[in-house]
Amino acid sequence: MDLHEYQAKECFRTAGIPVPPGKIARTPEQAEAIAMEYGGNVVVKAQVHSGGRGKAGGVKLAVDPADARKHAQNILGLEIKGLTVEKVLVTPTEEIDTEAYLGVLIDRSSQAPIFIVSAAGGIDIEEVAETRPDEVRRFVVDPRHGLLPHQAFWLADFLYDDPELIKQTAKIIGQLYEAFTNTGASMAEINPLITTPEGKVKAIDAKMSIDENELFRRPDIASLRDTSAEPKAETLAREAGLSFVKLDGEVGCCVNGAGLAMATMDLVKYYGGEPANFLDIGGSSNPDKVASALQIIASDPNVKSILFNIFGGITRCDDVANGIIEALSRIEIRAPIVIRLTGTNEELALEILQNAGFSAYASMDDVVEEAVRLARA
Amino acid sequence: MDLHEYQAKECFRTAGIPVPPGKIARTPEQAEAIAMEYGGNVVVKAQVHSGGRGKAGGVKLAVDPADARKHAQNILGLEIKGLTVEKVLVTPTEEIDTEAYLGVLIDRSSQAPIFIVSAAGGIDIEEVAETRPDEVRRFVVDPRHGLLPHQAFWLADFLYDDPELIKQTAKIIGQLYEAFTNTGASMAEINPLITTPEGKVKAIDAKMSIDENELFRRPDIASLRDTSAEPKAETLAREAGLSFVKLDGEVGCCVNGAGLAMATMDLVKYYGGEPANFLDIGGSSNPDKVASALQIIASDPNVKSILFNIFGGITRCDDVANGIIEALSRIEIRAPIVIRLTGTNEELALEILQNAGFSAYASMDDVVEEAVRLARA
Amino acid sequence: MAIFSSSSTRLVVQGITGRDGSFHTRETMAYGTPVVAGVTPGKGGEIFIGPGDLTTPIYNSMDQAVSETDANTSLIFVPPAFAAGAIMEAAESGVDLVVAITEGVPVQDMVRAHAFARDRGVRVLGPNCPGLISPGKAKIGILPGHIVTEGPIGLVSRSGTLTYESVHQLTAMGLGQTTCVGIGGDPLIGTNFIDCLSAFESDQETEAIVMIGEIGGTDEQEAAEYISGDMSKPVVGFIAGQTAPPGRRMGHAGAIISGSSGTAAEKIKAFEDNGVGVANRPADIVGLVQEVLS
Amino acid sequence: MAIFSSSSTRLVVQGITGRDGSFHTRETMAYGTPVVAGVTPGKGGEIFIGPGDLTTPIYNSMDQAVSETDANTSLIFVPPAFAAGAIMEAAESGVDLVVAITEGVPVQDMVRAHAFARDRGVRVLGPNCPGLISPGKAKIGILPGHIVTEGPIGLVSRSGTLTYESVHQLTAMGLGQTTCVGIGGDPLIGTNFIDCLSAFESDQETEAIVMIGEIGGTDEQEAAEYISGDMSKPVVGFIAGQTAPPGRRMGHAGAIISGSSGTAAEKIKAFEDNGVGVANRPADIVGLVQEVLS
Repeated sequence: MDLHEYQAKECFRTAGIPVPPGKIARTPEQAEAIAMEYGGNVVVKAQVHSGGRGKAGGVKLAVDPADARKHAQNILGLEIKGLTVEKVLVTPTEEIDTEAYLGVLIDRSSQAPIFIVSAAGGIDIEEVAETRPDEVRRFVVDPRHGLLPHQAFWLADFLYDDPELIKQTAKIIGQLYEAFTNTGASMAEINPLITTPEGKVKAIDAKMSIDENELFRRPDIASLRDTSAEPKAETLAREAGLSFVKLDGEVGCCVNGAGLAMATMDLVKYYGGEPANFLDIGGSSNPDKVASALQIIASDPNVKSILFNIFGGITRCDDVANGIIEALSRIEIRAPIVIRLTGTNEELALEILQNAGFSAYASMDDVVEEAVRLARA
Repeated sequence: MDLHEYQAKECFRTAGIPVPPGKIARTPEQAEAIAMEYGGNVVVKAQVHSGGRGKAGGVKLAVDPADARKHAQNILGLEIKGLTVEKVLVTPTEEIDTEAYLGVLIDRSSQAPIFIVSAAGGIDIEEVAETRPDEVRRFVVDPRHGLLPHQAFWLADFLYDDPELIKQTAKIIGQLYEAFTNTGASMAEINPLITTPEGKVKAIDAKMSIDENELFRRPDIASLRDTSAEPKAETLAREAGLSFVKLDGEVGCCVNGAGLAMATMDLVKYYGGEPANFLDIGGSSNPDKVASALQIIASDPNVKSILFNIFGGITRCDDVANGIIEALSRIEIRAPIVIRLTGTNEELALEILQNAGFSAYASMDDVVEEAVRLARA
Repeated sequence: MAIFSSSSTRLVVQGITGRDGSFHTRETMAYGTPVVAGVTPGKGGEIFIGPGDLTTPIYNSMDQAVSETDANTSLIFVPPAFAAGAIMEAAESGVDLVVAITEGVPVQDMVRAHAFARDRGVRVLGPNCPGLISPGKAKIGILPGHIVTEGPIGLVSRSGTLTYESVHQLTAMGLGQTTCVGIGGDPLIGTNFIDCLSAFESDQETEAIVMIGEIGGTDEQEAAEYISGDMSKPVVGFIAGQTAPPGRRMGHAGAIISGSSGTAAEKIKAFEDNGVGVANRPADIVGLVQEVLS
Repeated sequence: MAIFSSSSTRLVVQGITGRDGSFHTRETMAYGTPVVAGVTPGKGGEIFIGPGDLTTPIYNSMDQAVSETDANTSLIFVPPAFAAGAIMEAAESGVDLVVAITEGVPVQDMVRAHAFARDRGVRVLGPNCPGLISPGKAKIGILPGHIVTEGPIGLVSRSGTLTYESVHQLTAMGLGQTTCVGIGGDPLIGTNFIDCLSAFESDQETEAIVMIGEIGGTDEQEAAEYISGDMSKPVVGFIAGQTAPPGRRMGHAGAIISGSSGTAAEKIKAFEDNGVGVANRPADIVGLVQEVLS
């Protein structure tokens, strides 16, 4: 779960990291009032789960409160990579001497937290890593010993020469690690970490992703989820316990298992169609879940056909078939539905489906090909 | 630094360990009032840094407040292994089903915390370990991973069969480890850990030793030191930055270095004397420190002679000689003083001492023999 | 022969009395794998009733279970909050292999659990994996016994249902399996592709291997290099997620393209660059296998 | 020859600008041991002025110091609060030996630091130790250079001044030393008696060993068994603290009799039971050494 900049900054503040003050505005008037409070020179920043805010016009410097109001007016409601800006962060402008990058995330290959630091901050770190690898230092934390003070110092020492800046930064690195572990984050990033002409080190942007699997035991962090910042269908899917990702195609997919769901999407493409979504209903044959899935897929106006691809391993296919039939009896679906069910009790399932008037297929290729044909028809 | 039972119980409470209530009385009247508050059935327990309180009559059950008063009267002022009882803990009597032992300390050979548990509690664990080793389980904590929940469970499972008691005890084991690490303890012990007829697990006695080296960064714990519970000379020595242990002999010893100080005491014994103390003045030739050392030794009425044994390695012997002379010019010492100084600038030092009228020896054996002779004279 | 399991597998199930745990324990017992113990704290002394007249004793801890029954493999069904703890308990109990089925284990918990298991040299499979099955020999996990059959193919996959799909097709064409291993869909997994490939390479009965990857991470790329550098047996690959958008988690916590890294295209290219045949769709896997076997 | 040090020792001093650090660094340089670097965070770039015209560069971190100067041994004088951290920094920097002089390091800090150093296979001597000196070759620590002389005796001790006392007597009787090692008086020390005994056993120039123990712990008992089981060279022992009362810390944090364990009597008995000669008093050490050498 991604946090907004202002939420991540609050986590950083709790850990002691120096972060400039800031307040959230939902209207231009609020932005103006906040700018007034901060003396006029402020930055107005779109709060949206997407990179490239700056390029999209989502970050603007204001010289006075009226200017802040004007910028907020432009940014609120702006669409950035498909997401509408509902909130802006208004924060005093900082004088900047240097910009660095400081991040920590869970590294898959070392199975441990890894720090990434670079004196080339304020820009895309992946790009820096590719074009100027010498300017990036990586450090894997041994999870058995945690981040040790000298390791934080070594990393800080890679960024600056001034002992005073190194000292402040080593402390911030320790605090960032603390924020990372205390929130169950999978990623925490300060970009840029700035130095000011007065010799202070500060975090003026903040990004954090929290591991979804942590949220059950961290209600305070779970409550930070901003459902207004994601497609409505995804909110509904999560509430129904479904894995769902909205896409732009016309073939709705309802599959059990994440791997099979991805392979089904790929096969839609293989047969010349475009998948409308990723959806994993899990191992369940629960009609409520099937009904929610169907409703979510059908509510997408782009969807022209819907396919089920179910491989009954542990789950019995006849149970799933009954679940589908019952779900369809509850809700009305405009788009044609084609179903493939195979595995345990397959024959029984196909009989149930055919009796209910549905096309029923035994092969994944057949059902996908038919779904694409129907969508293109 | 040893904590009193009531202080250790406070640390345990902070960590969440179930500990019965209790209050400190310094007078029989206070003990009576506290007993009243707890309904009459209480235990009155001497708060003194010494084992074997029970055998020495320092722990008594009272059936009513008057009884508590009477017991407090007897216990307050009692001498237990040379220490006078100044305070008693008054705590409600608990009904006891079983008594177990639960302790954790720093293990020298594994260089890690080690848990020791036994279902045979309420008695000396060393004795249990010797006579019934099968009833004792040891578990070394891997400091890199900390104490893990299943390890606490395994230990608890060694103590009890009842799942409910195991669950409570596993939690207490985790909390004891937390109290141990959070206070920088070198030892934390619950003996006995009891079970009640209602199926509750509680700590009814508590012992903790805090690593002296931790105290500089834990002022809250350092403030728990009870100087009334130790010989006055030791308080003075600590304040003067000296390592000092009072003994019962008649030869006062003033030595630089702990190993040499012990060897000097042993040599006193070898020549037929008894050392009056262990005292390490460290590498310093600071006259203030030497003066404090002399004053502390001389204040012991048993002391019949005082010996200095100084090996100047890094320290220059002439510096030390000057320090001794200056210290002696400030305070008056009744007992005869003999001095051995060797090492760096030895000749210079011997000259300084002889000029000041002191016997000066180059050999450790000679000075000790003479000090013993003087003490026996 | 088979990998990570054999007829001497002696299974202990952690969380045997839970809904999933009890169901799959019965399936496992029915398949003929000896389940010598179950563990549920607080239920020690009870008896688990399996299919037919099979039963298995329940213990309070892995410590007891292993010392009483000489179990050598653990299968974990405990809830996410306690799963990492259960893996560490298993790793310390003396078993050689820990198979963690539980989905949704916090990733920072797994950082600790993997470090602990590594320190003890204990193999972990998963978490969030379907486990493994060696047809006719041992079933450790939730892969259904009736879709597999004995034969010369080793199969390793990050996905459960995609494994069913592929095994189903292999079995239908008469291509039986030595062992099918689901390594799991989480970002931090114990046993990885290379571990399995290397085991299959050493397994005398395995003649060819099917490897099913997906988007996220670089395990498939490293496996491709390993195949070309260290393996003599043929491998057929498949990668799911060609149409997955970047930055979105596709069900599995590990199935996510980070920035421009971990894409299906990248992985397919790694296979091709290292001479590994890649199936365009699941249905092509069988054909490629037949090709490499002939 | 010598143990744990040689003419190729390249020393870095952590805490070189402190009061004790700077004093002993000068002594060390004057003895001829190459001090190739100093470390004091925040003072990187400055130059440490040694005796004569000797100087050494100061770095901000051990990382830099070791990579710039190829130092292979670290000597630590930083204050107790930071000493464990300095040991871990040294252990990670690539040096082979870390000698920690600092007294008063919290024992729970040392639990962590020793675990960290063990994981990296780095030898730690101390903390709270005087270090070591190999007469004519290397001085790493605070043992005074003028009381030692070259010769065939290896000496290992838990105590500083008692080492002086013994070395002084050995030197006076013409018995020079290969290496004198002070392993330190703390309860948790890195290099212990057995490590030193085993190194002396392998050292070609060492002909006999003096081992000076004291009350507390069981290191001397284990060493006694090691001597009788694994050593060919003669060892003379001495134990301080025969008159120490139980339960009281005798200066050294490690010199404490716990219950009935760690007494001098116990240790002397262990020596005698294993055929190791024990001196009754320091003055008897030389005689016993002369005896075993003849």
